[in-house]
Amino acid sequence: MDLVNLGIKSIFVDNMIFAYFLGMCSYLAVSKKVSTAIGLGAAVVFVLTIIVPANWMVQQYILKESALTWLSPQFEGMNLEFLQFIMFIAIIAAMVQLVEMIVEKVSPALYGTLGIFLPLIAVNCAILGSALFMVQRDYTLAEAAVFGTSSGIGWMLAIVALAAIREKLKYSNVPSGLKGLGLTMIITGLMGLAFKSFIGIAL
Amino acid sequence: MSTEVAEEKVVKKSEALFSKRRKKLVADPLNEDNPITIQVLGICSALAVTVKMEPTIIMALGVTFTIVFSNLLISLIRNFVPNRIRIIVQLAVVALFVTLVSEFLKAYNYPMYKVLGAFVGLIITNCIVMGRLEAFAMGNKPYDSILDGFGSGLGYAWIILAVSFFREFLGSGSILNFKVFQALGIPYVNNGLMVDSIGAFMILAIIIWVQRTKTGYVEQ
Amino acid sequence: MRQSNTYIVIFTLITTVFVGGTLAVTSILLGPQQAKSIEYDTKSQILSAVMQLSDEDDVLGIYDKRIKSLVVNYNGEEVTTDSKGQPLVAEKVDVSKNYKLSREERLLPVFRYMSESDPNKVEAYILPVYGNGLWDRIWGFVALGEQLETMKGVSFGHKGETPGLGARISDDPVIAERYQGKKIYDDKGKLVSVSMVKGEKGEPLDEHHVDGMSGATMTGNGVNRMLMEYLTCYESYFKKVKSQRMAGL
Amino acid sequence: MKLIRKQFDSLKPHFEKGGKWEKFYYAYEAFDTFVFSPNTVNEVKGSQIRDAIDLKRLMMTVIIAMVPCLLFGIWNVGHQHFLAIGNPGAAPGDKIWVGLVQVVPIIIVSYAVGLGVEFIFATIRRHPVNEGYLVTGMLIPLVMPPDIPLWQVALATIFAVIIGKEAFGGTGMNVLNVALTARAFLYFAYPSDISGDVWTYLGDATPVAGFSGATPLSIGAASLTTGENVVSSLNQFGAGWADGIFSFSNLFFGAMPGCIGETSVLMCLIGALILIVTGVGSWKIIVSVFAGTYLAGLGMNMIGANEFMLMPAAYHLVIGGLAFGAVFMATDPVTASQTETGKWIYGFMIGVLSVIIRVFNPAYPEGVMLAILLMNVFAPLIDYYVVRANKKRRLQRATV
Amino acid sequence: MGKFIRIKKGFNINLAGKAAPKVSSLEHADTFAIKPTDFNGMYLPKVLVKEGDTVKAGTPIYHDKRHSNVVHVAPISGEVVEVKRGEKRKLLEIRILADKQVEHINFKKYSVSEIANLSADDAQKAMLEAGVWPNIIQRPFGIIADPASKPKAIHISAFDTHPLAPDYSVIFKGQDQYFQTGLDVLKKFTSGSVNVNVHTTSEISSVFSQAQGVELNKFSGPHPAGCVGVQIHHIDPVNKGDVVWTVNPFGVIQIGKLFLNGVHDASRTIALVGSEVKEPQYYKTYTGASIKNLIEGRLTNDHVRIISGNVLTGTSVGKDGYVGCFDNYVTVIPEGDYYEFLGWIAPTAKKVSFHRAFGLLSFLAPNKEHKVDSNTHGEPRAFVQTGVFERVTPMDILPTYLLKSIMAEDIDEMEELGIYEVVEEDLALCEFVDVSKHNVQQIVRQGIELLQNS
Repeated sequence: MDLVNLGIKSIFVDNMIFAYFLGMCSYLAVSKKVSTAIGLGAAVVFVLTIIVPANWMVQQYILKESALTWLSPQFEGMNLEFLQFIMFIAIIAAMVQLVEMIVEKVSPALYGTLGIFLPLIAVNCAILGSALFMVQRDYTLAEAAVFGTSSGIGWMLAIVALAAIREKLKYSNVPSGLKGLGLTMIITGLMGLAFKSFIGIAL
Repeated sequence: MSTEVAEEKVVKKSEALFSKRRKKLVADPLNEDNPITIQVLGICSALAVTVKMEPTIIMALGVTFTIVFSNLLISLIRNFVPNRIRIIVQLAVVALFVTLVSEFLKAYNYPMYKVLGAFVGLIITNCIVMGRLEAFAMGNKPYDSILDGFGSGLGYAWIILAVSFFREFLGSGSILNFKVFQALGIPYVNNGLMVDSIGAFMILAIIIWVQRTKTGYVEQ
Repeated sequence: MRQSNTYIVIFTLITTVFVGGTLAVTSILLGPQQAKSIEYDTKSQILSAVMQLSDEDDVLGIYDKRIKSLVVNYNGEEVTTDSKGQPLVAEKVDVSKNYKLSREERLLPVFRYMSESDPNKVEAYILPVYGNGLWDRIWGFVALGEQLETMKGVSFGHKGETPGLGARISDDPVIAERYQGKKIYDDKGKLVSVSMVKGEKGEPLDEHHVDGMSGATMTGNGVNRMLMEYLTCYESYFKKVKSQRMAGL
Repeated sequence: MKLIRKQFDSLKPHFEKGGKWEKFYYAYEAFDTFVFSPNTVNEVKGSQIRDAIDLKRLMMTVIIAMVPCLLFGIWNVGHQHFLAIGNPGAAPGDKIWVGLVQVVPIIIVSYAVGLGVEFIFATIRRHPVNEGYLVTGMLIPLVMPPDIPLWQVALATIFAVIIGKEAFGGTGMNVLNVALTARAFLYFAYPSDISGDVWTYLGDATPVAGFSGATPLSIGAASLTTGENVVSSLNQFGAGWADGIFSFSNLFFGAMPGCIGETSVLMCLIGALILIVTGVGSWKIIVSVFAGTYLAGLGMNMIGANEFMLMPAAYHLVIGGLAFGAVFMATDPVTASQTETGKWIYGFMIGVLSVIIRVFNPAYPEGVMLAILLMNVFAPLIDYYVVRANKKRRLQRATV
Repeated sequence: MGKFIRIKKGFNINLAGKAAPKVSSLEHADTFAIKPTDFNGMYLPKVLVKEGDTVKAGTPIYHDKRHSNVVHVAPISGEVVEVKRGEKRKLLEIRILADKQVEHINFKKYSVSEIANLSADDAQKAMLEAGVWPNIIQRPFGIIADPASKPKAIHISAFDTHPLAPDYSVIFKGQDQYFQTGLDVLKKFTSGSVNVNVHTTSEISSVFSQAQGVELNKFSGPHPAGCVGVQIHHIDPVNKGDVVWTVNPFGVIQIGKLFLNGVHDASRTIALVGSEVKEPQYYKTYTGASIKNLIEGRLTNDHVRIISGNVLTGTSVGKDGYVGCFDNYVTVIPEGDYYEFLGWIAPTAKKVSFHRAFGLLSFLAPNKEHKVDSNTHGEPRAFVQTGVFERVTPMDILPTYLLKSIMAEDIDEMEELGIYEVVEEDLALCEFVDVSKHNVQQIVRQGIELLQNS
């Protein structure tokens, strides 16, 4: 039940976009068409599902204070947390590369839809952000897995809804200074307003 | 190859320390080519930390520091970086400087370190930094890269400072934690929306609106 | 040349060593200062429950002089070592982690605020509290008077309460003031804690209630739950202290 | 009439191209077309006749549908005032007077500020003043608490019109319902003035002993902590000063505290009747919102984990602003789903989400407003899939 | 066996001034005109005659530069008096001063058995030569059929549901034999079916009901049931890449007459209808008749709009204009160039409306005949989707989305949303009911042209 709760919370309440503004660059850039938004969104869900637990392992068994005791007791008290950023980002980059290669081999069809988005993802702050939040919030492995997937779903939901709105707005006469980024900001803000309805929901 | 280098040297000799071109490197990102409002980069952290001005200043300094030094380092080693792994090398360099920022912050301003939390780490994925490395530092000389990084950093800084000014002023009735309205004796009801993330979107959108109307930039 | 595998591997190795080395050195150099910062932060939070701190104050000095800390368990017994046999330091006990455990298993730090004139006389007991507000976690420190009957002061913190409503628990000094002097035991000696009422009337209330925050009943309820829970946890310790004091007299 | 027309005709050249007030043409146009239907005729090719309807008349129909709610609301504000100060027997005239004094300024501020912004934008951006605000300007007061500070009404209106509408290019383009944007703005910007005990106008008077400004929704939410039966709490509420104020029949009739215009389900249903008969409001949306709410209510009953969940489903239909939201907010043609299939999904989801937010989110007992906003956000996505289904049908047909 | 299709969505606009079933002959008109503007997708008409030339009925007058084999011919004999051009020298009309007695060019005559054995190529050649080919309109696009195209079916709408439309059993009375011959010829061009679509609610004229060798489909319901696009959608929709042909009954009959009589016969019965006509009725004349001749002394007042065709899709031609070549009637309504005090709110039962919004009471008396003028009743506004377009479009098409995609010039989207299935007239009702007063038909044509030129 707690996991379900965490999932719903990560999708709607602690939404990567509306609550933490993470992954905004690709969110703003790749939200002009619903079909591409779905592609990118799916890629983010996919990658987050793999990477958050992977980074959890790294944090738990390498970086954390006294984490390396499983190798030898003499590492007791050793703290490698200063390597956290670099390790996480390296793992994300490597994983994305790996995922890209595996997907290309295993399912060319899936690669067709996700492939072009995967390189974009390495620098998507939502990914690194999720990894860092996972550490900050002290999740267990199961929680980390749920958190990763549902953060991705929340992000996907946001970008797909935004894309649908932007497709609808193709036809409108927006003030020229607001075209593109400005209006997208406003829409995102207003979407955030609507998403607030979920804040505080506890099942 | 060698002739090219020679030519470059000639240009370098004749160029002043603050030549027009170099001033432009710094000045352009402030307005006409602003990383946030025009290039649509680095929005993530621009929004998340801007509730109050104080953390925003720290963030702006952190980002500027990171861009300048990563630009410098990458520019120094640009001729040695294998093309295939250049992105990961760039990431590593950025991560290095971000970790430095984070460690220093933890040591000398712990309360801010707590406030900024994960967002210091997220400077790594701030697209401005990566963008400048890829677009500028990989192909330019160290000194120019520093200037370019400095310009981008400032362009980023003034936007997020403006956002945080309005958010703190309207949302908490204060400037740099100084309660303005209270001091003036004016009754002011804080606007809760400004403290919320929504306020950040709105303020940034309005800044973009005003700024783009002034510069006449229209996105297609 | 630059694209050959050997070159790439060597380049990667050099980069890794350089980056890792730099970071390791920095980390070692900054380590002590970081530890000090964290210590300063924790201690000023603890002290803020009983005194208004300003930037000029020598927090660490005051703390060293005035605070004597210990860790107790649910039964009120002092605990000196953790499960692995390591010595326990009250300041290092992570309240949020203990919150996840059952009440009986929690480690409960107590920070005794000693009198300035008599270093052996306890002026206040400062206890950490932790719980959930409306949106996210809330925490704080409660200072009880030497008789362990009245509240001397509170300081709260929160992660995401509604600005202007629930967030007032930390932003609005008036809220903390309301708790001062309130009693946690009723006439029959039963622990009733101090609760915040619904609605803000602006009128003084009886000694077990404080005025509420308009529009933030849910946060108020969270604070009430948090106080009640932690006071209950410490109740055995209170009894013990009281009985020792009786015996001492 | 001819005299007025002459005045307009003599002024017109000044506003037309080359005239001295050329800039203000659209402001002039707004006034002119307000007083006189224009003399424009159809083009040479194409439809030579046009339906007698225009946007103004369409909007007028919606406003007329809101009139019962407004009138009842004015009386109710006064009625609640006298109930709360212990004088329920006050003359109806007095009640209406108190109501008028409270409500009319809000309406004036809403229209003056909103239309002001519209005119400024029309002048700067050189587009016609749109009639959309006629409805929005009336909706905003109806969803406000009776003692909302006027400056907040003004601020919310400015925010909603600029950010919620003009930024998108004006009427017909906005994504979120403008009136709801105004209310949500206040809800998050100045929460203390639009939540809690603000639903009864007290003025300077001291309330009668036992008075409580609670609403049925807050009683429902409170049951989560107290564990009391919601229906019996509702029935007992108001004992001594307003007996049976939350009985089912009175919840339906609407003589209870709440937003100015949204307390009475009965009046909303009259409005719904007007909208449905005239075809201006989509009956599909209205019906599906009610259906969604009721079914979700039944579902909650079946889970029955707490007292609020156990509240009979029919109560969900009469408490809070559900009826008002379903009839006047959800049906906004601009922000609702625009495909016919989409409307069913859209309405149904509003109903379901309203109940979910009410029951599961203790912070926002008024779930309808947020549910509609949320579905406003997702309406384009629903439409996207409905349209795609249409495209798919066409494509499949071709390959068969 | 034909289909029976019930159309539910739509709206019949009940206007005053229906034609009485009385056919009078008209005094012979002075001038006739043929207008390239009657045809969509005309690229660049090249005139083949000069002012002063004498022509016979059937003499080629012009052809489109892109399709030089599709000639447009004179409907009557006489002297070319004016080649009228508009802006940018756009060819508007070619006026012919008519002889008292029409002289025909004689083309080859065929017997019934000859027709049966005629090859499609020969038939096509004869039709092109005699200028009856432009009767064949191709979907998509609603342009003159490309002689090289192979239609998957041919559709003939044998009824007209537009407001004040004439009764086909009056105007095509006694043409059974020609109609049948026309069908026999058309059948040669397609491997698919030839559909003749009739309306069930009125009595079907024997001209159509006796037709042999075709699919006879029955439709019921309000306008736009009579629009051939709607009928095609329900019988056998046009998909991307498909071509179908549509011919109106007059065209079929003209083709029949060519083969049986060997002449280009442009004689036809047209109706003069509308609230401003003293005695609405039918008149015998030729294609391209002048309006002046038709209305002289037959109108109740002067301040009118004269429309060649119907009030939904027609063209305002003015008193000096000419009847369009596809139009079987001329509608005269009051011109609406007046201001109305508080016209947007005053309750009225006089104005006709599909809506029942506040004060629009016309729905109370559905059988009342209304007098409607050309006022727009409102100003153009941004699109507000009230869902009303869908209620007057009896096709599985989302008109609002289609129109928006056209306005955004998104060709892929237009294709997917069914632009191939519509021409202006199919969505004309949308234009009528639109509260935002858009020129829907213009938008549709823009979209089609965009598609053609892409």
